[in-house]
Amino acid sequence: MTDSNNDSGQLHASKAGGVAKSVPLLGSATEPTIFELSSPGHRCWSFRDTQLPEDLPQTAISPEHLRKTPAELPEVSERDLVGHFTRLTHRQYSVDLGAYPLGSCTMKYNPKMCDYVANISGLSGMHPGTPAFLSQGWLEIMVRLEKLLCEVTGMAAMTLQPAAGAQGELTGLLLMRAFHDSNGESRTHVIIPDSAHGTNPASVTLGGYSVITVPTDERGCVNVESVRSMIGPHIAGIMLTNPNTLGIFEEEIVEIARLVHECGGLLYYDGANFNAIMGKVRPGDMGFDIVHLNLHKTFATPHGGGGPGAGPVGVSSRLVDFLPGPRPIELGNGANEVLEHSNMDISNEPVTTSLRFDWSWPERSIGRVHSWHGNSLVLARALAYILYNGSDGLKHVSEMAVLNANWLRRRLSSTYQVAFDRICMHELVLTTSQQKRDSGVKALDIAKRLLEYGFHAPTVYFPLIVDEALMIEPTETESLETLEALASALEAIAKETTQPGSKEVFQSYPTTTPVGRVDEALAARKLTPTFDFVGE
Amino acid sequence: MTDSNNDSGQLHASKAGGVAKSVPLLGSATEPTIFELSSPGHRCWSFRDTQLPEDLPQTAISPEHLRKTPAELPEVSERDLVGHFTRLTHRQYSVDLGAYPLGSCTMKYNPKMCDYVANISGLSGMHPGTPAFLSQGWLEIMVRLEKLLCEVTGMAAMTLQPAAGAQGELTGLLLMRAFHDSNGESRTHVIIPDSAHGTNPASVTLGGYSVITVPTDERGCVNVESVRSMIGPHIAGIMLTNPNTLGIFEEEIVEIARLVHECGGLLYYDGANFNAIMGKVRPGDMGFDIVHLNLHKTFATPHGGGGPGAGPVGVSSRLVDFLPGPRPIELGNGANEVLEHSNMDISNEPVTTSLRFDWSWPERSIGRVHSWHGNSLVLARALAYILYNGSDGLKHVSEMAVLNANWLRRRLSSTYQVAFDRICMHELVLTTSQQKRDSGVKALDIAKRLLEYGFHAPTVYFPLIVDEALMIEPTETESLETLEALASALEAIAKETTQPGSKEVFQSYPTTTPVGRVDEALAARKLTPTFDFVGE
Amino acid sequence: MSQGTYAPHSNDEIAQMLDYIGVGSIEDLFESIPDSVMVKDGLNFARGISETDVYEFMSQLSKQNGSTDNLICFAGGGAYDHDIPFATRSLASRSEFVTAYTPYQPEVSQGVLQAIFEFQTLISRLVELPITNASLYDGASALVEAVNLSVAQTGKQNVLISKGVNPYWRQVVKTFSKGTGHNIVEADLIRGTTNWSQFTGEGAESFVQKDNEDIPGTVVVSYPNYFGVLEDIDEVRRWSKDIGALLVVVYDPVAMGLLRSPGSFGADLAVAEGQVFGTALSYGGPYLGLFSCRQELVRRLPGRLVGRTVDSAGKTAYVTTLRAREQDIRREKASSNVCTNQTLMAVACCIQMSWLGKSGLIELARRCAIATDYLRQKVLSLSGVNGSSDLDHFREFVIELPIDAEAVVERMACEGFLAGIPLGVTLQDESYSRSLLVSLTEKRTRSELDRYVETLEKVIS
Amino acid sequence: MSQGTYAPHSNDEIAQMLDYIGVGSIEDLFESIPDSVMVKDGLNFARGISETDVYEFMSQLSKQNGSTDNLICFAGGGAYDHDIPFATRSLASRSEFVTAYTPYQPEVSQGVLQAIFEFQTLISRLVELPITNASLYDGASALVEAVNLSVAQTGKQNVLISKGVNPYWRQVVKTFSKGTGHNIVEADLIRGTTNWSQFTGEGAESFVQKDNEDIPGTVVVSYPNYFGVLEDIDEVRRWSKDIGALLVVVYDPVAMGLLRSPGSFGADLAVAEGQVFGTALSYGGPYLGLFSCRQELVRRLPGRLVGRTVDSAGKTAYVTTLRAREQDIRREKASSNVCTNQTLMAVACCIQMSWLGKSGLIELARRCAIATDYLRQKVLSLSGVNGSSDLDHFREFVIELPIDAEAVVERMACEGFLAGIPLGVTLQDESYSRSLLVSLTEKRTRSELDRYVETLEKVIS
Ligand SMILES: Cc1ncc(COP(=O)(O)O)c(C=O)c1O
Ligand SMILES: Cc1ncc(COP(=O)(O)O)c(C=O)c1O
Repeated sequence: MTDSNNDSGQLHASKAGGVAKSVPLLGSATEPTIFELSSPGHRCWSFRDTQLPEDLPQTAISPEHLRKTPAELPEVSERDLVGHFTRLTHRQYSVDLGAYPLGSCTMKYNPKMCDYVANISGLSGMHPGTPAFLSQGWLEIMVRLEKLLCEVTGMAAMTLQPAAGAQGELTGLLLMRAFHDSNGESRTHVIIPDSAHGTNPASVTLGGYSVITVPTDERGCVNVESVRSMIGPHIAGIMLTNPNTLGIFEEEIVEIARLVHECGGLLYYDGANFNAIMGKVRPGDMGFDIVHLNLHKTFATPHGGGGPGAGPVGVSSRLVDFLPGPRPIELGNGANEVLEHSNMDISNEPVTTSLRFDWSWPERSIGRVHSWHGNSLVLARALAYILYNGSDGLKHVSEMAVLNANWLRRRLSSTYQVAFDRICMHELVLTTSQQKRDSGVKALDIAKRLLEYGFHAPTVYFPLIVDEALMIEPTETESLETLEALASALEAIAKETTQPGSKEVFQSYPTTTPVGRVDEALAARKLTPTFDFVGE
Repeated sequence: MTDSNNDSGQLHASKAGGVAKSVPLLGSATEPTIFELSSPGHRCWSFRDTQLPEDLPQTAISPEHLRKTPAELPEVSERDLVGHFTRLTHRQYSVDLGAYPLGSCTMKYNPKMCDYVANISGLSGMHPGTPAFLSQGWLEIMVRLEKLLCEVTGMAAMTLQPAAGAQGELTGLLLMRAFHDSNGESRTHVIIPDSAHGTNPASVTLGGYSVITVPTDERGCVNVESVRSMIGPHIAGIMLTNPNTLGIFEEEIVEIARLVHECGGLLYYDGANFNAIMGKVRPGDMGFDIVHLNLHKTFATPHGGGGPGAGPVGVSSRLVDFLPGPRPIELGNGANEVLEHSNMDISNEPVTTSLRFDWSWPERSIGRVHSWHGNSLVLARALAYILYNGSDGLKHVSEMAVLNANWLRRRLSSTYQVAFDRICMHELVLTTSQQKRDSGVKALDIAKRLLEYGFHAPTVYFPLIVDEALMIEPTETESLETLEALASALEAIAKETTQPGSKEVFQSYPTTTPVGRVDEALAARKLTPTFDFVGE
Repeated sequence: MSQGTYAPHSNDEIAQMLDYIGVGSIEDLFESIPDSVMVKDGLNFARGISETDVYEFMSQLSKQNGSTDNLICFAGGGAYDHDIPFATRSLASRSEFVTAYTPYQPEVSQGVLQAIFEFQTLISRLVELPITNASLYDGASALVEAVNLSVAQTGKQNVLISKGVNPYWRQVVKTFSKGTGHNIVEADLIRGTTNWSQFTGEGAESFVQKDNEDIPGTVVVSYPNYFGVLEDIDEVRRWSKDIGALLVVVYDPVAMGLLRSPGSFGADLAVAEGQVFGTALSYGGPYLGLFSCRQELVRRLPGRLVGRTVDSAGKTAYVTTLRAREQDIRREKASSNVCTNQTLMAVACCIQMSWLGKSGLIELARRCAIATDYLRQKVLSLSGVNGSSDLDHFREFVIELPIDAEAVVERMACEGFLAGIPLGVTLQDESYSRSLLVSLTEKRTRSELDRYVETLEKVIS
Repeated sequence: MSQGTYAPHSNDEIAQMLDYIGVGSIEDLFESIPDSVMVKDGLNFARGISETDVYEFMSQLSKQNGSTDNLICFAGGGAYDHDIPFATRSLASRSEFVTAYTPYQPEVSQGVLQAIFEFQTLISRLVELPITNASLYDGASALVEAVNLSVAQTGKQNVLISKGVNPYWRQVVKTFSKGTGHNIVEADLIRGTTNWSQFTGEGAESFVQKDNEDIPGTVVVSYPNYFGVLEDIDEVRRWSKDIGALLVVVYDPVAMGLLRSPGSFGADLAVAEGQVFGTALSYGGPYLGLFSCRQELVRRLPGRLVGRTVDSAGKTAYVTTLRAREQDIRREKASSNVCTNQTLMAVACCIQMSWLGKSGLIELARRCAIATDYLRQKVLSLSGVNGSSDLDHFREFVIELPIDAEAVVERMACEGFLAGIPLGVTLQDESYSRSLLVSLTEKRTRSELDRYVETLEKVIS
């Protein structure tokens, strides 16, 4: 037999684009990077025949501007490109493969219909600089969405510009600042519960405020007495998530609102948990002045491996003038026209120069917060999702989300300790500190083991105030049958932790995944953020 | 800890739609069937609001026609539907995941562009009964494709109706029959090489002819002397695949054609191996009278897990009148107009009643062979593929397909025995009979082992005349790097067969796949062709 | 190729490979082709263009078509404008389904195999017959295979087919019978239903004499028939059983949400066009031939069959089975020559039927029936339009127009409707030149139906 | 919901679950909400409709838009009409990429993690800076983060920005500076290039006095600038280094196929809008903020960073790293509040850049430049149209029209062109009311360019 490596013209096997060894279907080797698949002279590209000159005239660009060494992009054939990225998708868990009960993330099933909406060429093929008279369809989408979101939240108006929740938060805080400024006040502090998501304090800082942390009481709610003791003329406002990150509704919200408003502060609503309360209660009615929504959570934009999202910010009437500009508006008298009319009431006229919708700048706008108009295609998805569900459907969504969480809470409460064991909203927080005490098995280990049972893990170690937290959000799209399977898995795992030696065994999990437990410490210590740069 | 199965309201875990345990990413449990995921009252469907009456009038359909018990289709939510079928895709190998060197199947990379072409709504949304004046675009696609395929094959005309290769074969044989009938001859036999694909003899029978088998000579070609001895007035024709299923070009084709024609027979060309010879040699020029092409092989329609395909049949001028009808034709003088003009020469006029293309029935047509006009979207894909490659590109495709096969042949010839070791065309046939003799490891075992190396297996045990055949067709879209990896894998496997006990070890392969070696005997013995019907 | 092909090779690699093979040039690899027949000056058409240009070109061509983008579709006759939900489209287009081959290696093909197994189950439940194959090319080819199987089983060459069966399918059956030698006899219609009495009635003794060798071994009937009419299948089953013939029922899969199944009539074989479940109109293909039969016939089943089994560890697995029937093994003695089929459409059908589910299928059929009833009442009330009013219909019906049906279709097209199928064309029968076959699906709204009627009134007056 | 939601529960199941939980009704689950604020009569908008109806509605709305379906696009200004090849579309829309969350569990998220790692590498190679994060929202937010980082690093609140930077991005920087308190100073242009001399020249002593606390710690320049002009970045780097400022270069990723990279100029930070690689115009979003920097700045990097590491068996694996910077750990002390980013666009960008490859990127840039040169020569030769002819441009340029640019855009739209960006609008500056920014991509053909010129001539005369 010939030794193949001594044979002529051989190349390194890792370069082979057609080997599917890394696909879990066939085992799980390492998938080479696209750079390792590169081979000189291979290519995918073809460009249309423009009939323009072949060469760039010497005069067009002076030599001193020309790049000396071309960027070393990989050279692969289309076949190898497709193979590589398809294989990567087989190394990736996703909602479409199974349950993804990450608390605080609302990983619900996202309708395929919305993907098709986002692909309508008359939407996706629109340059954002197109004048209003040629963008009436897009403006109508935005105006309709704004009105619907205002109705759902109980706010007076909304900006659709922020690209995600965190950007919404910061936009909201700048609105808060603008409001106080306009009253000639310079308030300095914003109250945040200790259970808050990390983006809240970070946004407060970027908004130029200092954070005051209010503790959570024994019922899992903001301690109202603490709030009472904190308020004063230096308080710009309070930021609350309601239901909060423990999955518990802030029962004292009316009193809190009273207190904060009394001292001249504003209430900010972090809408990341909005999936729990649609059609049941509205932030505006609770007294919130500023609200952001995460369309990529509640309004079913798939999370895309980390984004994109959209974080519209709604405000009460006294803040409308400060909203970012430009804002899409409906011209003419009927301000609520698009909302009142049936969904099907659209003009079928061809593109015309007559304006029904236009852009306008709020009088005292804080300015622009996005390169263009926001994450428009995410907005279109959200509108489609709301139209499909309707007012009744959105309420049903929240009811089922809450039902699912409570079923799981009841079921798991005999196996794990529920951090605050009372009726919860759309998510629940367990603590595995008992397990840790008894066996040394940590929340993280339990999460890793759950992967082997066929589920994505819940959120771990958040909220920070719960020791060994497992934060579970089933969402409304998981069936009772799936909850049952998830609960059984968690119960089986709890039992496993009681076996002798479980600590070590659990640290070896997961083993059935494409890679085993990942060395995060090494990643930071020997930073290797690109294929070229090998940290030491 | 509660025993979860004693808890109230529990359902069987296999019903859970959100568990991804069956996905190789997390291990490889059994994926429940969609029927097991069904739960009463779950559903996906929503239908548009038609504003029509809610109820079907009693008078509309008499009670005796009404179904008594509804068909038990599964009841699942859209989330569970998507989960299930997405998980199934993770249990499926495909070209997009890696090399698929199945001999005789031409599993090349299929451009995504063609998927998008097939999705153009003006093509996919066309009712096939639309009159010609409203189908000018489709007719033009068909006429253009026919002309291009005629040019590539050297034939006078082509029917695009046959839905696959086998249907093309039978259509071709009926054309053969119609031709002889029209000459008042009733010939009875068709010659087929012993290396032929199974569809050839089956089609001959269905065409009402008897098969005469001609043996392959020591060079891997049809034995011309045998052909000479077989011909006579009873011979309707000969069916050849060229290059044949051994991957070898029938060098004596000119002589064979002379012989068959001399006795009044016709030559049929099985174009399944057409990928080897585009732009190099044309069946028409070799003397073939009837040719079928497998568009799903050479012209890059993805194979869809087993279909669809398209098997257009081209004929020489003396057979044109017998073609199936109706045929798309170009009206007016310039019969070759669409071919001669540049590709971009299309009228941009709106739909009009002026006809440039129409349907016509050949004078002595054998009749219709398809419900409508053939697998139209496959035809559109093929046209797109040909336009992209162009005349020069198609030739390059064949050259690279042949280059790849010969590289593999050269490389593997020192490890395995090549059935006929001479320059091959687009595929090569190995025999592992040596390995079997030495170790008891069979071709099938080697194929299974190759799966674990990250490749789909080659075709095994075909052609039938080669003992322990491994038939490898790399296609032009695999890179040298991939060939290298494939060859290395096959070499490593050959080495493994020499280990003691290899026979048993190999019988246990594959183990890294979602299921292990499948019990085919049991499947036949205890036939279970549906979820409901359990054979004994 | 002025732009490129999908072959990856760089020039250096080509040179290196030729060298390794031991030949001097690419041409050397083609040496075995006789010089006399080699292509000399290249193929005579344009060089390659970019993907963008190709797509643009095909889009331009598509704009020469009257598709559902611009015509509201009332045409049927075997192909129907049903909605394809986004979930179905999205799942059926996943590249593992699209770019897999026939599942020859079951260990890495469980995805397609299980989907086909589920497809077989769904269709068997639909028709109430235990065996369903993995698909055939289209409705017509399914019918051809049913006839072939039946003739092989009964040994009787005579095949009696109702003219209520789709005329194109009957043409296809006749085309292929030229090879097999089957004798196809067609039974005429009277007022929309098959006139079997020409064969079974008084003056047609042959059918009651069981030993007459002209007795057909196969009877084919359509339910609903091509004209949307629901014939009396019980009756056909009765006498066809008497003469020892196998009964082939052509059915509409959508109708199965409301109407009796072939199995419930005692059919031996049931065939259909499966396009209605998840496949686009596609100008006629690729479609999906559905084929089901009684268990006794399984050894003659055409095409592939997936069965459930276990793997070496006893885990559930799926595999193609009873392969000994097939052409690759049985060769000239095979019951059929089918190899490539329409698996991807079968997968789409499986997804679509699961999307519909038990209640959705019923609702779908109801909606087709309601729309049909609504339109039929309205259209038949137009002066000058006639049609049978006493027959049961499902989803389609024929109207007799005061003028040529083709002309009506042309004029209606200008108003944005594909008005139906002019029967003079499909039946190739002048006497039908004023007959139009009108079809309905769940997609048609009341306002579309009302506008259809208004427009028709205008067009024929 | 008259039709349904995506929640699967049957009524029976709901009852069973409530029972199990131990409550009497759904309402009981919402008891903790004070009655006084509960929604009483339901939300005030329509009930649900079917998927088909929703899609139809959205399609109808889309037809009120002038998209690339009906207007040939010459608009740019930060968003460009590049082709997105089918392979990129197909791969980037695979549901595992689309429906995954942020890769919190690396063991089952290697697909996204590796794609981001490759993305980071590609962008770093493009700009010649070693660190690239996993994406930010858009070009503007990337610039904001660069400014924030730079100010935090230098401790200097003054930020000097060229007015050659996209005006919308500058607006966004100013908006967010209201929270951070950064002092944004803008440098005017003279004839298309930044007039730095107002700060660095003779009359602006402050800049040479290194101890002056007004010295900006951050200088931002765009290459090419908003007007398509290639400014002298070497010069900016020279004096900005002298004053100890960090240099932020805003670049056009496509230009990197032809032009010098930020890294080659010695930039500390480089930011861009990544839409040009694989993301549709999308009416402005979701887009892709590209952010790169020198290694020394990595501990202040905003957003996520993926690093390579190994798993427990030593196998290569990828994971998000240096997480201690991020808001979820560092909270109010975090360098940035970014959480959700634009990963899916980063994946698309990764695929698209791999599709282009080394030679394709160069070719793409060349084609943009050739088209720009061709059109610019032609347009500037029209009588009444003016523009600078002595500056180097890449892919866009400004023309001065004899009439209002907005009016020209309106008229050109009637002829099927989106003629460009009227600068009076984007710069909110009357003096630019007759200026039009015209942009080119590889998609524009000669015949489109020729027709553009003809039409413009007609429209302005
Ligand atoms: C409670 C809460 N607030 C804010 C956010 C931030 O939203 P985004 O990730 O869209 O910036 C999140 C997201 O995880 C969240 O869970
Ligand atoms: C040599 C040969 N002939 C004919 C066929 C039949 O073609 P089809 O499968 O399209 O019916 C095949 C397909 O595998 C083949 O390889």
